[in-house]
Amino acid sequence: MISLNDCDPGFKFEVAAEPGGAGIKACFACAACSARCPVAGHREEYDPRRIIRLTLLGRREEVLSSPLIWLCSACYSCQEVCPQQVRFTEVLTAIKNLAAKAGYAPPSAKQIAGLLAGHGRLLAVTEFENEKRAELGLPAVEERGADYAAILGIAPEAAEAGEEA
Amino acid sequence: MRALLFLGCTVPVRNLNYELSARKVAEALGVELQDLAEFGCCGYPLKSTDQDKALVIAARALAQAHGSGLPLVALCSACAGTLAEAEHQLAHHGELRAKVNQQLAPLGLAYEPGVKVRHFMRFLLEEVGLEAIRAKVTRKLEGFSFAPHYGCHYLKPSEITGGFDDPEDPRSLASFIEATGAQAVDYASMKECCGGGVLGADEDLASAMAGKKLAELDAKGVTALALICPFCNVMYEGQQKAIGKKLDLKLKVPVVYVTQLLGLAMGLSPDEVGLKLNRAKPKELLAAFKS
Amino acid sequence: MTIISTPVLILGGGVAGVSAALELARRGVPSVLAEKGPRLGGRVRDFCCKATQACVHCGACRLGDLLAEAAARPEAAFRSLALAAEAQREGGVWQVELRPQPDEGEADPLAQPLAEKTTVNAQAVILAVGYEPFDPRRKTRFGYGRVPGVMTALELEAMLGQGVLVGHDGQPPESVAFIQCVGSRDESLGNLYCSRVCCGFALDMAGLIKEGWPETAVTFFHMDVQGYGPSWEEALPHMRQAIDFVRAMPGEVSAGENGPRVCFAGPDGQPRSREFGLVALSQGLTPPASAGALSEMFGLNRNQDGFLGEDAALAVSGAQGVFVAGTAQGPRGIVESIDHAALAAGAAMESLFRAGKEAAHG
Amino acid sequence: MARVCLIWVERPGLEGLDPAEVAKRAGLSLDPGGAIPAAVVTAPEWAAPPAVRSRLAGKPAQWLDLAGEVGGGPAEKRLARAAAAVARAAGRAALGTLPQVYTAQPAQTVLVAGAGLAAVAAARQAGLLGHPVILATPFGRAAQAGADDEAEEVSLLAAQLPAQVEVLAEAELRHLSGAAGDFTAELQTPQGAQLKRFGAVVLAPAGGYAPPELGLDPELAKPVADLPPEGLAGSPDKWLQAAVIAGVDAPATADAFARAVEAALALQARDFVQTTLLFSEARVASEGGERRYREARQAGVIAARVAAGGLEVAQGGRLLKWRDLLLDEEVQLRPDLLAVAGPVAAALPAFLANPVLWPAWPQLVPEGPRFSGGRTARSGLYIIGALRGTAPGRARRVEAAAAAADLHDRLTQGRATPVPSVRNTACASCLTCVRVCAHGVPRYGSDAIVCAPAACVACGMCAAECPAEAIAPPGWSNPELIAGLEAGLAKSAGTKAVLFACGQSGAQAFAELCRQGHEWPEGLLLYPVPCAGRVGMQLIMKALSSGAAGIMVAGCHDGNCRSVSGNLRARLRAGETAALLERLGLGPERVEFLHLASNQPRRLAQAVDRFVSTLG
Repeated sequence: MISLNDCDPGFKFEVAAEPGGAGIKACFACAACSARCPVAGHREEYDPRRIIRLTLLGRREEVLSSPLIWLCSACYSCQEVCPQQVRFTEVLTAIKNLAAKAGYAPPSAKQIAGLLAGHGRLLAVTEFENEKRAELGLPAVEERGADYAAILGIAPEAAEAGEEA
Repeated sequence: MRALLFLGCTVPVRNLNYELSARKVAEALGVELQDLAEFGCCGYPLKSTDQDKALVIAARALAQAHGSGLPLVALCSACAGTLAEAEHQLAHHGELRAKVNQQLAPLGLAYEPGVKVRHFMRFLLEEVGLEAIRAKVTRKLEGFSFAPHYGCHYLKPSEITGGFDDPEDPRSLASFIEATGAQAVDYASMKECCGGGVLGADEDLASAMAGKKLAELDAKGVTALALICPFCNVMYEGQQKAIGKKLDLKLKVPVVYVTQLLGLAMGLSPDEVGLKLNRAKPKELLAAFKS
Repeated sequence: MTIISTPVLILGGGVAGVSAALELARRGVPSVLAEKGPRLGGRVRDFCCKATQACVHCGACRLGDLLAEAAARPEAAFRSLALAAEAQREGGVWQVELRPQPDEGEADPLAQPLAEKTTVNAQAVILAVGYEPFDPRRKTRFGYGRVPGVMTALELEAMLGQGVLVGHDGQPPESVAFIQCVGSRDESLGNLYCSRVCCGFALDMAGLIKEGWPETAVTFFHMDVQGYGPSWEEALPHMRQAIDFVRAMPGEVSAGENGPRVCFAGPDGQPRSREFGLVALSQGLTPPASAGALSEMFGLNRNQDGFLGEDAALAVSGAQGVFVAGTAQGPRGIVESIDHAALAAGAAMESLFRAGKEAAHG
Repeated sequence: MARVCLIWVERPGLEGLDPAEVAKRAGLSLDPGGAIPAAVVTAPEWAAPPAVRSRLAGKPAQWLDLAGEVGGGPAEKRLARAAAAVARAAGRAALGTLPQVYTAQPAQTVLVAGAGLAAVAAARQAGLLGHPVILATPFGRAAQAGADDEAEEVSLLAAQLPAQVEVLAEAELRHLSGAAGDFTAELQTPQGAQLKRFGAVVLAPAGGYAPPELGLDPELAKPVADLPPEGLAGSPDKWLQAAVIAGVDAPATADAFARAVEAALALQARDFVQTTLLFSEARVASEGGERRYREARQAGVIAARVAAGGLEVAQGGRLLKWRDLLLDEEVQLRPDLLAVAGPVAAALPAFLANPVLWPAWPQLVPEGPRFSGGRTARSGLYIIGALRGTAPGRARRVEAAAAAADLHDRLTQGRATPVPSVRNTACASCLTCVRVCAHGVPRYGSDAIVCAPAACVACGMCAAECPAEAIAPPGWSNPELIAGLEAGLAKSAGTKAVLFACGQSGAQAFAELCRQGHEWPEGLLLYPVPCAGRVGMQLIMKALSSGAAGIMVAGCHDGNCRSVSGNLRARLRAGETAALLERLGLGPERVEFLHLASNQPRRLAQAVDRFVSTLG
């Protein structure tokens, strides 16, 4: 039983205020997104329309704490078929950002900032890689972690620590 | 014709065959690829937790690219998509631009609109053209059949990609394949997502998603699955064995990059297009080009 | 170059145009109607009767009455193969240049083909140029033109009008699906309006199918069933028993082994797919192809949906003596279009009356 | 009997037919020119040259759309068909014609009883068309409107009423009888009651909204037009919860839904108010409806779809429960504000509720495609606006404009409105005609049947049903029809069959097939009738006794008869005749009724072919 009186009417506005979140309120529940969602095809409990609905009703905690929101593969299928231009892939990014702020991001997502701050990339480039590249006549690749650490506001040492964690 | 090459995270480390073949094909087609030296991550991986920072990261690359005055091309669909989207957003929203530039200032960078970002394949399609490519084909890949995998960010969101190919009825990769003289296979799961995006969050789910296409193509029997994105490659090539195990299937779907096919057709040797580095080996192709 | 003078010039010879001519005749006002094609009757000519046990009030049969009355009314003159190419207003009179169109040899006994370039001097003009069916190719995902067995609702109508029903394999289909709102209620296309008639149109056709081919299963993919008159509300519960109402917009129609495969979300939100022998796309009504040209020619605004006539009261106020009748103004059914022409005719008559009074006082 | 000549007017479809040969076969002489006693013309009156029309003025002339009757096939066959059709028409022309006798001139004054946009617009249009108009409004002035109209728009229109419109303030229509050209209305005003004669009557009573019956406490639940004061708002800690109900038991009308959406938007616009819009179908089929629905969602309105009948109302609406169809979960809401949208409605005038004097609503205001634009079955009576459930705004203007033109046409085009002739010597005053006429044409005067002068549509149902052959629209009496039938059948060859075809459906479909060159079975005699309802048992029996092996009656589909029940009556009579034939051992399959629309020529062709082939 959901009591609308206990829901958070501001939640949908909060999501809409995030970059990419503006379309959420336009949804008229036609279900085209759910029809095309490849994740829904493999995960019974995953349904884009359901996430939108819960958001619109103002089930803030339920949505932000749900592990389901991290299952989106960002394939943009829902976004392409939506007749109301909800742009659900982007909406869900907005929701995930809010969830991350609220501390709900899964571990794999949390590591990324550390990796970027450390290497400027997801995969480290060592001499080994550059040797291999050189064998094939490819130019060497440099790591630019410092730039990323500066943008992310993470000190390089903290980045290393994060990576190890 | 010149373009600035953005390699991203995965290609220069894990997909050297892709990089190699793309560079060779560009050369053969008279496209001079200049490397964006300071490149790193495009920002995409950070989007789900902090898209503001992701945008700054993308803006960094765009700011670095701007000075060259060259169009920016990426081999990775996610990079191309992320950078194109960032360019689109920043070019259209002054306020956002100001905010981002504030954060770029300490790096001595400033974003300015005007970088045309495209996936490498789209660049070939639009700037070189199929006619010119066909004209360079010296060795027709007749008798081979390839299943194109368009992936997601190469085509979508079409608002950003501008609809150069219809995401619902994509033709561009098939037309590349056909240009080599090979057969482009139409198959039911062609538009399916590889699942790479959720590999970190839920490996079973990612495997199930990629497995669908692999299972269909395994049953169908094609020379190879033809890709244009290193992320998709992680799933279809890198994870193929693991997926087979998980789904209890004996999957044997060879995987190639479309650029490798173009290279072979243009007379490059299997080594020149890095065919040796393919792990899910296109055996028929290797056999044919042995000599 | 011929010059004709008439109080009212009507552009378009579909039900709205012919009705406007008749409505003017009923008011004793002569008019000239110019139809660009060879025949009167417009799109309604291709519509079939959808009565099963009883009349379903589609109004398609009214065309017969209208044309019969039109023939008998000396006040209305009908010109076919006449395209309005230019217009200018001078001294309160519209000078509209009509150009003859190539004759394809389908002459209408009621209309006289335009022989040469003709200038019509008219005090008022009624635009009744109809609508353009949405081109479903713009919704690639529904497979029109690519997937065998996918057709437009209008194509299905034409087929049913011939008493035929064949699906993807040339055989009577075991199942038929209707997909509603193709091109309507769609912000991504900029068509942010309901086309109003398609629910009734599709379900009437579904009724015809159930009557003629009772074994055929019919599925109706929709978002909201729109109203269609009081008896419609009474009929809906019965339709819900005979027809499978699925409240979901399909995500895609692709070629399946046994006909077009429709993928859609079930009530649980899970994607599923089903194959049908035939899929009919209920394409929406879009503004007439000539809307842009006409709005420029006659200095007439278009409403936010692109149809002719911005102000809701336009048919009365009639800026510059130009009025709009029927679907050119917005989506509406056959009977609604016929009646809407009465409003345009009444307003045109009023403008003549006003002009007459002003002339008398001036 | 007058000698009948054939006047040949060449028309598309008559090519290759030799007029002399047709005349000869039909037993007529070809037009010798000059004065003639009676004629059959091979074209409808409007298509004949003016010279022919003026020559025949006042003469018994049968205008025959021969091209719509012959069809295709070999020349010999077409000749035979043409001859039979001409003979049929000649049979009637030979009887001569009665001069039209008008018992009364149609009254020209129009009564518009009502208020608001529809009433004012109708009065204005009728006035502009030159009719004296009395606008009888229940209010003190014409500009006043019901709750469902836009007051400003009504004022604007009321200010432009032409001089011919007389406004009768605080007036009530107490009683109404009659039909087009001859209505009698009793109007009650502060000055007293007055009885007046009108040519046409437009009913457009002021409307309001009918809230749905949901057991809501009127203290809490207000109509959508009556929202709480602007200042009412919630706070960041305590949002106010508002609910707007738009058709949850049965789907709302597009108009009611649009108004509900407007109300939801208005409520949502206030600070810290969360509005939930409850509905079973989003009825966006109104101009701008979809746009506003989207606007409301964008503003933050929660769109809650409730299965029809699925809203549980407790405590007079202070607790609402329903199942969210998307989540498949129970949802409940305790609204602080509750607004309800209902369809527009107006009170039925008391006189219409009298079942002795007026037919029941569905018979008076049939919901068919022929009764739009304010038309009712009763000729000259128009019901528009809220009483008909018409949405406010443009739709009402449409009705007003259509009604005004129709009444003008009816009251002024004498040629289009024949007055039935009544043979008082034969009339038994049994009132059958009064009962069967859907248009209200005949009524019982002080000692005889009298007919309203502008009301008849010549459906002929009175003639078909009159047991004394005392009444018929001009040209459609039994002797005339039978003369044609006999003459036509006499000239038909082979197995003879008669197709009685309704002018609204069967005859149009037949003509269309002829234009397509359809080849009709030999021996089929088409008999166009104004309405299938004209075909009574007597006519069918007469056709059989005159040599026809089978009779088919092609009338409109159920619910599409211009005279409401002519088709049903015809089907009933055909059925009765068939039953009688069965009892006589003659085979019931000889008589058949076919439901048809004018645009179903193929259906007609197939039915006729099948029918004729079974006659052997």
